Amino acid sequence: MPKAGVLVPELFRNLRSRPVTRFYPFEKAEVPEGFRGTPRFKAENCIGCKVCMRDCPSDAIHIEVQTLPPTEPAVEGQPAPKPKKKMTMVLYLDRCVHCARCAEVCPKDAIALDKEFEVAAFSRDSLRLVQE
Amino acid sequence: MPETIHLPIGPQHPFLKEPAKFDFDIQGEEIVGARMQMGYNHRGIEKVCEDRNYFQCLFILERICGICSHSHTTAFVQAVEKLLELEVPKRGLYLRTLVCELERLHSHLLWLGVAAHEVGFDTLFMYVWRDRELIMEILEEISGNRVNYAINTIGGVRRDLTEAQRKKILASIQPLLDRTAYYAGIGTNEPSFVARIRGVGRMSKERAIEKCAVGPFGRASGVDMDIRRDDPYGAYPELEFKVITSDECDIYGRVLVRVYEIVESCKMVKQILENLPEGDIAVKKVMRRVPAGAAVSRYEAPRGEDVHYVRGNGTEKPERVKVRAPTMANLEAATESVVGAMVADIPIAIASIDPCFSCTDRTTVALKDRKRGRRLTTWAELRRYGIDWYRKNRRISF
Amino acid sequence: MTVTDYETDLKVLFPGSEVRRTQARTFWIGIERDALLDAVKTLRDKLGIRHLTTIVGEDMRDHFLLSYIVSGSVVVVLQVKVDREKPEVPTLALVTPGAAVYERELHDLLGIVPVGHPDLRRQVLPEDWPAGVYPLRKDAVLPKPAAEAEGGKPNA
Amino acid sequence: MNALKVALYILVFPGFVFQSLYSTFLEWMDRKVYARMQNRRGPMYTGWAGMLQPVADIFKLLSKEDIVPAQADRRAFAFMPILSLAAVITAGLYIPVWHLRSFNSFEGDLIVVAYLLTIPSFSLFLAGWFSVSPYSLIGATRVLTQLFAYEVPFFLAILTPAVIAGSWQISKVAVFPWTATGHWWVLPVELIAFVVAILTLQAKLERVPFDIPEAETEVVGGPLTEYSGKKLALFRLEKDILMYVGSALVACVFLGGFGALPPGLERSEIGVLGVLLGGYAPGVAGVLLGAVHLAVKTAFVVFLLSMLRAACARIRIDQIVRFSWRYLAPWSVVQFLVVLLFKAKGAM
Repeated sequence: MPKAGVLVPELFRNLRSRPVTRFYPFEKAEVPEGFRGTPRFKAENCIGCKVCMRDCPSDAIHIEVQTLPPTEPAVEGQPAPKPKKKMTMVLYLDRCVHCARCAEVCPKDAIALDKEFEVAAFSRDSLRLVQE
Repeated sequence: MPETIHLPIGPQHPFLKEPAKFDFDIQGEEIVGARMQMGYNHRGIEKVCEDRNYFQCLFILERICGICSHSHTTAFVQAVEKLLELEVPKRGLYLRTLVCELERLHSHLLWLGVAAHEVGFDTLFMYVWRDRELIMEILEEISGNRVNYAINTIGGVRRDLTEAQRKKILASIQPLLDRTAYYAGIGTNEPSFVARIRGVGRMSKERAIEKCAVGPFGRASGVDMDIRRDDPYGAYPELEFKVITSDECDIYGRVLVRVYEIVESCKMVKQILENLPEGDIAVKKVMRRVPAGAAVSRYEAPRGEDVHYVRGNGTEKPERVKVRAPTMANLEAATESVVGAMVADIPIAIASIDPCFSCTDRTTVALKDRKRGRRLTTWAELRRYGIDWYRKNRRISF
Repeated sequence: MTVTDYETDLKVLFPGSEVRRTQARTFWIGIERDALLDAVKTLRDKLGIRHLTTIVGEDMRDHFLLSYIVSGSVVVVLQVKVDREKPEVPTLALVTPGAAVYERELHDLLGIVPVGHPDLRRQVLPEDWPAGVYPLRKDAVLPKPAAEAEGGKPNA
Repeated sequence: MNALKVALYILVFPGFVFQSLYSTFLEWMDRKVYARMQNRRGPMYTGWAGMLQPVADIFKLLSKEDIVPAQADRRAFAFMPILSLAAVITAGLYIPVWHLRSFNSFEGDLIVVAYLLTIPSFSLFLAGWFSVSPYSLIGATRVLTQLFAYEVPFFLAILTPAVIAGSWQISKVAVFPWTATGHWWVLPVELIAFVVAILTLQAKLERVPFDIPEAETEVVGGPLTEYSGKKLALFRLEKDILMYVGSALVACVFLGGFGALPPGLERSEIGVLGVLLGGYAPGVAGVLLGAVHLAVKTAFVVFLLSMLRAACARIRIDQIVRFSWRYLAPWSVVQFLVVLLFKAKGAM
C-alpha cells in the first residue's frame, strides 16, 4: 500500500551525514592490487618471441628486434660471440584495451602493467609510447 | 480525431544512454504507433572475430558491452570449451560463477537507479548508485578493474581469490541485503513512483512467449525461463536458488523481479564463498587450435538469455562467432508495449527491459528526410561539413 | 521427460534426418529448406519447444548454413542449407513474431531473403552502406575508411 | 526626487538587482539542500561553497551562442523570455520586503500578484508553441494542461488568509495575526491551505514531482528545447525569480509578517510566538528585521520545496490533473468552508 513521504526520514539522515562524493581531481582513488594500467616493457628480459604481438586483441603492441653490430672483432678459431640484440616495444596506447593478455603470455615477464589510470591525452602522437 | 504527430526519439535523447532510434506516432499524449531502428552501435565485432585468434576474440567480445562484459566472455569460453572438450576445474567454475552473480547484482542495481532516473526520481537514483559502489569495489578487488573484469580465460579463470578477499566480500553482503530490502520498500511504497510504474508497459504472457522475450522482462510477464536452471552451467547445478517470476506483466513486476533477484544473487554469492573448493583455477595447457565443429552456449546474463554460437575450423581462428544479446530479443516487444500508453511512459517502458544497444548492435547511419524521402547527408559528409565550418568560422582545425 | 526421452521423440518426429546429440542437451537436426516451417510448428505443438533463441547464418563457402536455435527444456538446432545462387528461406516471422529481428539481421549481413517477411528494413547496417555488399560473406570486399586517424597506428 | 526613488525601487531594491541576487541565493540553497539530501556535495567551487554557481551559470549562458530555429517566429521567440521576466519582476515589487508596505502597495495587490504569476506559464506555453519542434509542442501543451490543473487550487489556497484578514492587500494579510483584531492562532488554522499552496507552487515552478512540461527524459527540455544562449539565460533568471516571488508570497500570506504596521491597523500584544514568527519594530531596526525575517521565511518555504523535490518521482500529466481536481481543489474548498465557519462565529 503506497504511503506518502516514505523517503523523508532518509532525506534528513543524509542531510546530517557526510557526503560520499570524492574530490576527484584533487583526491585520487586508490586502485587495487592487480590493477591493469599501462603496459610497461623491460627490454633486458625480452627475448623477441613476439607472442604478445600475436595475442594482442587490438594490435597495439609492436616489438622491434634490432641486431647490434658486434662490439669486439671476432677472434680466429673461437666461435663468434652471439650478436647482441636490442629490443624496442612501441605501444599504441590509443588502441590498448588494458586486458593484460601481453603480460599473461609473456614467457619472461618482460611486460607488466602499472597502476597509471589517467592516460587521456590531447593528441594521438603522445599516446605512442616507445619503450626500450 | 486529433492530429497525429510524428515524434522522433533518438539517436540522441536524454533518456537513451546509448544511441538507438524510435519513431512514435502520437495523438496528443497518447501513442498510437511505434517503430524502432537499431544499428547505431554496430561495430562489426562478429566479422572482426573471424580475423582474430580465440584469445584475442575473448577480449574483443568482452568489450561488446560495459555492463554485462562477463556474460559475453563466459558464453564464449563455454562454447570454446565445449569444442575443445575441456574440463574446467571446480574452483575455476566457482570463481566464474561468483563474478557472474556479482555482475548481476551490480547490473540490477544500476538498472534500478536508471529506472528511477527515467521517472525523475533522482534521489533514489543517487542512493542506489551510491550503494552499488559496494559491489563495484568488490569486483575491482577481485579482477583489478571496475568494468571489464577480464577474469575469464579459455579453460578457467585468470585470477585466484585470496582468503582476505573472500572474507571481505562475505562481510559486505549483509549491508547490501539490508539496503536492497530498504529500496524494495521505497520502490513499492512511494506513491509517485508506484503511480508511474504500475499498469504501464503491459506485456501479456502469451505475447511475451510469441515475441520470444527473455530474462527479467519475460519473467515479469510470467514466462518461467531461466538458463541457470534450465540449462545449467558453471557452478549453478550445485547452488540453491529460486527463479523469480511475477504475474504483474508491467513495469512494477519488472522492478519486483529484479529486486528479488538481487536478494537471490546475494544468497548465491554467500553459498559460493562458503563452499569454495580448493584446487586449480584453470586448465594448465590449452590447445590454441580448435577442432572443426560448432557449439551453442547459453548464458543467463543480467538482462536475459545471452547466446554465443562458435564454429571452429581446426585453425587458431574461429570460422564464425555469433552473438545474440538479450536486448535483441526484448527490444521489439518493449517498443510494442508502449503503444496505447502515454508519451511520458516511453522512457520507463523502454528502460524496463534494461536495454543495452551496444550488445544488440555490433556503424553509422545517414540522416534521412522522412517526409520528402530523400537523403540529406551521410556521416562522412556531415563530419567534413563540421570540420570545414569550424575552420572557416572559428579558425579551429582538427 | 528426460533428455533421452526427447531424443527418442525427436528421432520419431524427424525420421528423414539425422538427429545428433552433443553437450548433454543440445540436438542438431539437418532439415530441408521447405520443411522448416513444419519443423518449427512440430517442435512447438508436440514437444513444447517454442522459444526461438536466435538464427545463426554462416557462409560455408559453397552454401549458406542457417541454424535455427529453438529452446525449451532442451535446445534443438535446426540446420538448413541455403543455395548461394538463390538465398531464400521461408520466413518464420508469421509463426514466431520474435523471429523478425533475426531475419532482418540475416538479410543485412548475409543477404539471405526471408520470403514473406512483413518488415524488411535495414537493421544494423548504415543507410549509406553500398547495396549488395554483405559483410559476413567470406568473399565480401569491405569498404575501407578513406582517411587514417592522425598520429594513430598506420593501417596495415 | 520622487521619480528617482521609484526608479531605485524598481531597479535596485526590492526590484531587479535585489531579486536577481536573492533568487540566485535561493537557487544555490535549493541545489545545496537537494544535493545534501542525496548524499552529494552540490555546487562547490564558485564562491564560498559554490554560492556564486547559479550566477556563473547565468553568465555562462549569456556568453553562449544564440540559435533561433529556422521555422520559429523570430520576434515572438525573442519576446517571450523578456515578457515572462518582466512579469515576475513586477510581481516581486509588490512583495513587502523590508516593510509591511511595499512602495506601490494598494488594496487588491494580492490579486494582481497572483495574476502576474500566471504570465510566465503562458509565455512558456507560447515560447514552446513558436519554437515549432515536436518536443516544444508537447511541452507547451503540457504547460497549459498543468496550468489548468494547479491554478484554481493555488488561487483558493492563497486567498484563504486574505478572507480571514478581510483584505486583499498582501501587507495587511501578512500582519493580520499580530493586529488587535487578529490572533496568532489563525496561522495553524490555515494549515491545509498552506500545504495546498506549497504543492501548487511546486507545480507552478515546474519542479519534481510536477516538472512534467520540462521532463528531461521524456521531452528533452519541453518548451525550452530550442532555446539557447541569452534567451535561455533570461528564462533561467525568470525561473529563479519566480521561485523567490512565489515562496515570498506564500511566506507572507501564511507565515505572518514583521515590520512596521500599515496605517489603519493597530498592534496587539506580542507574545513569545509573536516575537518568533513576526511582529513589529519601529524605524531602521524594523526595516532590517523585516528584511531578514522575510528572507528566513522565504528560505524556509524553499527548503520545503527542495524536500518535496527530493522525496518524489515525476508524475504523469493525467495524474497531476486527477490529483489536483480530486484532492487539492476539494481540500482548498474545505479549508474555505472552515474559515467561513470561523468567521461566521465571529471568532476572527
